[in-house]
Amino acid sequence: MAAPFLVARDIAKAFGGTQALKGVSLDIAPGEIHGLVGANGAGKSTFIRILAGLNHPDAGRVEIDGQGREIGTPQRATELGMSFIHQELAFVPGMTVLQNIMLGVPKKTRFGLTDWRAIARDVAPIARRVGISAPLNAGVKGLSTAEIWLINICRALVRKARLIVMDEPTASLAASEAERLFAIVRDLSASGVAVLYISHRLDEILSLCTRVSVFRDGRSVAELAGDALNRPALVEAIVGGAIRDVQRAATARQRGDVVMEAKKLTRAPKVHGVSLQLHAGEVLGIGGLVGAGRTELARLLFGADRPDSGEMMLMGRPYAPASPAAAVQAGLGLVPEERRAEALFLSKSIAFNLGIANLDKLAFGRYLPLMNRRARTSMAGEMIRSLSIKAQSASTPVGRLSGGNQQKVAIGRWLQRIPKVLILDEPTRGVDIGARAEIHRLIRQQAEAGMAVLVISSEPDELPELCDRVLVMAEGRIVRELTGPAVSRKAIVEASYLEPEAVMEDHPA
Amino acid sequence: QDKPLLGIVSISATEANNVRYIQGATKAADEHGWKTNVVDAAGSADQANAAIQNFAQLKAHAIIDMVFPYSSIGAGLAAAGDAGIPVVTWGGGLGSTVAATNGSGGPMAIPVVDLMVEKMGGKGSILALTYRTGEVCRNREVVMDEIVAKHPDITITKNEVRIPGYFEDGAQYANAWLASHPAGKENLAIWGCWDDPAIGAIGSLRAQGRDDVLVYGINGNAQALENIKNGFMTATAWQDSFTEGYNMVKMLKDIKNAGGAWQAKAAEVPAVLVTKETADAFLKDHPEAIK
Amino acid sequence: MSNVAISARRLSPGAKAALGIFARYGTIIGLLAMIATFSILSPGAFPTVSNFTNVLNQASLAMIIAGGLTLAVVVGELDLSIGFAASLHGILITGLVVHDKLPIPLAVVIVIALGAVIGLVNGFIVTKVKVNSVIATLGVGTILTGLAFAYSAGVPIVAGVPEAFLQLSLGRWLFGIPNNIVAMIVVLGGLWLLVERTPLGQEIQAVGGNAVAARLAGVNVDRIKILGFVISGMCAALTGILLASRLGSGTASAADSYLLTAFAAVFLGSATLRDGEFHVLGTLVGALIIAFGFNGLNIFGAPTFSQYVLQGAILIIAVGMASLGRSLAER
Amino acid sequence: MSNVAISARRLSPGAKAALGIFARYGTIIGLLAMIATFSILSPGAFPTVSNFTNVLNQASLAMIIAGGLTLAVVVGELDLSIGFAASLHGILITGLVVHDKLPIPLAVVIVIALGAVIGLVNGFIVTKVKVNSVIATLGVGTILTGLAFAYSAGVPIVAGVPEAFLQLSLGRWLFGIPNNIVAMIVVLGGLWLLVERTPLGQEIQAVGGNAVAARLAGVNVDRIKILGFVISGMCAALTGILLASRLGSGTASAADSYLLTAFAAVFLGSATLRDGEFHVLGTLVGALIIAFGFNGLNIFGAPTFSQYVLQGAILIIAVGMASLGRSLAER
Ligand SMILES: Nc1ncnc2c1ncn2[C@@H]1O[C@H](COP(=O)(O)OP(=O)(O)OP(=O)(O)O)[C@@H](O)[C@H]1O
Ligand SMILES: Nc1ncnc2c1ncn2[C@@H]1O[C@H](COP(=O)(O)OP(=O)(O)OP(=O)(O)O)[C@@H](O)[C@H]1O
Ligand SMILES: [Mg+2]
Ligand SMILES: [Mg+2]
Repeated sequence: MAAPFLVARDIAKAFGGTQALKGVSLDIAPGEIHGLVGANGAGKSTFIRILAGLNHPDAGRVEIDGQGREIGTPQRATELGMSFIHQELAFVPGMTVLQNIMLGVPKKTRFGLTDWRAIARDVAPIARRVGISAPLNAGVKGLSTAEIWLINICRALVRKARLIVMDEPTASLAASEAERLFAIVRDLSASGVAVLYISHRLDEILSLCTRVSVFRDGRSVAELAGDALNRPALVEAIVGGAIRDVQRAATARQRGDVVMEAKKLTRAPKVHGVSLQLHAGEVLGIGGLVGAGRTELARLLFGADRPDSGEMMLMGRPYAPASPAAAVQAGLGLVPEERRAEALFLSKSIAFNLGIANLDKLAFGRYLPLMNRRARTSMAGEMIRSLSIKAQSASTPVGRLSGGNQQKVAIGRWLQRIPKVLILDEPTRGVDIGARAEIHRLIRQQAEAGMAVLVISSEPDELPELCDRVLVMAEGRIVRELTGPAVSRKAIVEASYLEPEAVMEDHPA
Repeated sequence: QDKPLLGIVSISATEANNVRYIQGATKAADEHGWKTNVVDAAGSADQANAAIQNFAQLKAHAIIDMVFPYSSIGAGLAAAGDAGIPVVTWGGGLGSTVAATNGSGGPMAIPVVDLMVEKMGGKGSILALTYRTGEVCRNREVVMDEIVAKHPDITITKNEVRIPGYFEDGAQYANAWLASHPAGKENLAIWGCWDDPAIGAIGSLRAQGRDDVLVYGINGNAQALENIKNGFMTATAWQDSFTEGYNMVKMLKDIKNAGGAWQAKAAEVPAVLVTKETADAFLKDHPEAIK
Repeated sequence: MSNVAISARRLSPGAKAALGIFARYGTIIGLLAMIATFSILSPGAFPTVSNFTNVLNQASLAMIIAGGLTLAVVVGELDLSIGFAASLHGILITGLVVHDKLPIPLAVVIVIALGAVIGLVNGFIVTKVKVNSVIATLGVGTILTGLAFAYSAGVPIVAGVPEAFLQLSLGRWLFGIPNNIVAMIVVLGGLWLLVERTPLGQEIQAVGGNAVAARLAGVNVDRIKILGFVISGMCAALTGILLASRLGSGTASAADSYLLTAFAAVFLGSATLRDGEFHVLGTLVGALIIAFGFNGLNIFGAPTFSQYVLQGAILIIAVGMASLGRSLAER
Repeated sequence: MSNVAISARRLSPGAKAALGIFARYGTIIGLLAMIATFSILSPGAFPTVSNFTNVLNQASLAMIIAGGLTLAVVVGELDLSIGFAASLHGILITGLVVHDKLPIPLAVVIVIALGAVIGLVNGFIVTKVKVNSVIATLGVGTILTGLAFAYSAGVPIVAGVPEAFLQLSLGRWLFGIPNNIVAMIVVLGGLWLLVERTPLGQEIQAVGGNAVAARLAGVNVDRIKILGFVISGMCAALTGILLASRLGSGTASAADSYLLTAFAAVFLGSATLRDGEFHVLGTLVGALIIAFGFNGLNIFGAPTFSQYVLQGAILIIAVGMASLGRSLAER
């Protein structure tokens, strides 16, 4: 193998009392696709942030091209030939696609002014190569997460980076988009660019990577390559033992009465005439491609947006929530898609974040409107245990948790409230395999206790694992309903590509 | 063409003394058959210049500048000069192209400071609340310095108040000064270069229950007169702003008539010293002073 | 600076813990250090019960208005109308008591209710008409100045202010504690309880922390923001009332300068205990730093110009200690 | 309100487009409507070339300082020191010209360099010591007030101001355009080019749009923020110089009140064209609204109290139109 581009040795890093990294080592050769896996909170993102110059290690050394380097700032990291696509996507909302691609990149000028025309000429082929379909001068505001990923990748290519680090790139991509990403990654590798690839999806890791490092509790515990690189070995290394496989409920359970119903719900331009029924005790999945309008649908059901037309019923009564507050009052809960922006109070404690939707349970009483802080702490403690949230205590600010653990807090809020209807938008995005099984188990448990659950997921395997019934959406319409044994990865993917016009008549869901 | 316009630019159209001057000016203007237009520059010299320029645009008959020193309305004076409009000042001094002035603050301070020094028996400590940015206040401070300099046994602590914020500043400076000047050791006095900071200080005195400190103000605004009646303030010099405003506008007619032949001049209205002893008599003569 | 950073990175855990203490308690340490310094510099006059009482008494009004402002900023908005509003309230209460001869308690209730209405208007313009709070409250403040002027024609209301009204602010409570201090403790204590210890307070904090997330968690964001403005308006009214009582008159623009003082206190406070978050306790500490700084410098008798310089320096140093401690400890 | 919302949802595309125009151009429409109203109310005096030149001339200084402030807020910080700084600069330039007899161009360069240094200090305290910009710039502003006082002992520098210095501000350029207007156009034009059309401007916008993203993309966020403060400081210096020339004297606190005017202009401007983003063009529109509002009300001769009320209302309505249009169009 060629001399490594990057070598990291015995990197350690503590935040306050938490020892995020206790000593990890890793090296990457030019052109290599190097996998990095580990449970939530294992320290992957922290390691990446150190390489990116965002955090400073307490100990250890980093070599690039065999030379010891101090990466003090993100600029330095860029100069050293590294480019990063961080777990929490970063872009400037007010800017265009092209401006975002060129963020922090030296630009061509004419008479001191930015020569956007020349820049666009240079960038256009690269943008085409990574598959950006939006016009370069369009604003990024309405773009999907996937497209923003592509913008970040495009930036790395424009910079001619020698190492591109991707922290959970497929967490928010649909299967087809993920496939295109894999093609780009292989392409990059072939042209000599090294890729450090972090993911919780082991299939991806196995098909892409030639070598995989495993972190556990802040240490490197394994480096697998060649024959040693297989699924059981990875799982073993990640969790330090075998894992209970997720079991699909063998028998279709009794489903209860219709709890919620939507009739011809429309909100231009994303949702068109969606009708659905949701029963007590069932887990209903909504599949489809990213951009199919599922998030928009969830927002309509939850009162976050108002429909142009159509009706909703809840428990047999007309239901037209004027706001999420009204929806929550009526018995709904929503775990939104973007946890940091839409669900969490990052500077506040775990207990605060869990308690915010359960305030009625936390008051001493109607006539003593003070908060029972002990109750809040103990409720939070329970949730931390039952979701195995990795945190020092219930008073740790949520912003300090790893991505997956943040997701667990966002879900835990509603598991504590036990609403009649719970809508989960991408519930296991960024969650490690162990925790994912745990979250699935909890969802099913709630359903068994009578809750009606609606799950949106872009991950092909998730809905078959979890759901009793699946509706597939395409271009804002429901194009297919799959029930019982018909629910499979293949059927969902197939239906996702249906032309809505063709199926509207014969599939009145 | 409708009635001739009298433009008035005030540093603070909500300040009591300004208001009385404006009332006097308006009365005289009514008698002339002029209409008045008041602009509040809210303490900003730049706004004052803008307002004077605006009046020049309007071809006003005459413009009164209230309290902004002639030195800080250069651009306004230039615009008015170009348009041939006379500008007079109240407390802004005589200079540049200013046609007339009154309300010069300095001399008003003399009787008050004399009384203060006399009551102190020539020794003790004074807290002086000053505001040097204002021409009027600065002149009064100079007057006080001259008089007090003759009494080496008097020590002065000077503190600058801010506008806005003079009540609060007066109170806080008084608090701090009182802490290091306990009762019963020496003769104490607080002097405000106008009434309001002194009134802020009175708040502190009363909150602390200190009645050993004599307080002096200048201007004789309604609040100060009320405090004198109640025994919280020892003396103030009542500036007859209403008459000043009235007389000034009366004189403006002469200025207009004289045209280029006018000789710039100061036309002061003497101030009246008011103390607890004279308060009742004074108020009988000038019931308007407290309305 | 980057040298500091590099050396701090290799700090021992002990040093990091010490820095952590600075991060949390930096402003409080600053306050105590300042008090200690002035006590040494002016041992006779500064560290006395009566001086401390006087400083607190004087600062109470600013603390009350700053406490109200804290609620507005906690919900993520600015309220620039408070100073102007307090000036109007001062004139109004004097007018109600002197001209309209209303009983004092009734007048107080009316004025505080008006404060709530002004807050409601601010809140409505911000949440429903969706005007940025800087412009909305500046606009409302300007309008209030006009109204104050219209009510009083610019002439202070002075004559015939009853002694009982003056006693609102000048009076003393049990153990001789001045009423102002009692009012301040009641108001700030109440606000602290509300924000930190009630379910409603959780919603208030949530709206300030992340309004989008709060909305999706079922919080009625607009209502909470309006509440923040209403409380801010009510506190401004109380400050206006107490100021009029202290001055014995209702004077236009008498309270305008509280705006800047309140802002300084609130933002100073945001560096206390929690990183960059606004909270009632922090505002209290901020207001104390400003009040004792002013008083101490004055008693020491520093010349005017150096008082300004030192006041500015105190602000920066008090926050700087906390912030530097935090960023070094967390690197 | 929710009724409005629901009905808006049923609006025809044409109505939506109209609302969209309001959203983008609301403040500009407001400005034009205001100018039209005053032209009707005071047909003789208001809508004349000389009055408009006059208004622009008056507003130029506020526009320059507001333009600088725009850069500070574009990078996501507040600069409360500008008014105090401009006051100091005014005293200083007068002192340099009158007492030290420096040639005027040299004095101007020195003072503008000092403005840059003050910006540097602000930027350093905010980015490196990590003090919140409200406190940092308020602290620095207070210190500057002290320095102004120390330099002049609070007494305005008046005597002996040379005519050439007065001509800086009073003079006229080609075609009789006042120098102030020329300076304003040059400064705002330059700032607009910088922010909107240069690579550096991209970084400036990125830092303001999402500082975290900019940092991750390798933009030196601290340097850009410092740059914003430096430009803000330099514009404050220029305003201070022109003000001293206009007043014909160096006076402590003469420019303090620009702070509020500049803020109003900048925040008004943020509702222009782009939703809630700060930009140079918007600030220009905001400053024009304020200047024409003041002038029009003056010329119309509205009573003092109603001038306040109307000024406040103009602020709210100008932004309110844009904001309501936007939220209805986007529902
Ligand atoms: N700023 C911080 N302050 C305190 N603790 C932190 C901070 N950042 C990370 N941590 C802690 O460091 C540990 C490692 O977190 P990291 O984000 O690196 O995990 P990860 O492997 O990326 O997890 P995930 O798969 O969930 O993204 C976690 O326990 C986390 O709580
Ligand atoms: N109200 C909104 N404001 C901003 N962005 C939104 C909003 N609603 C949806 N989006 C974003 O627009 C993109 C497309 O959303 P849409 O609801 O159409 O697709 P989806 O089927 O929910 O896709 P996904 O698989 O990402 O959930 C998503 O990235 C989503 O985050
Ligand atoms: Mg991570
Ligand atoms: Mg979605």
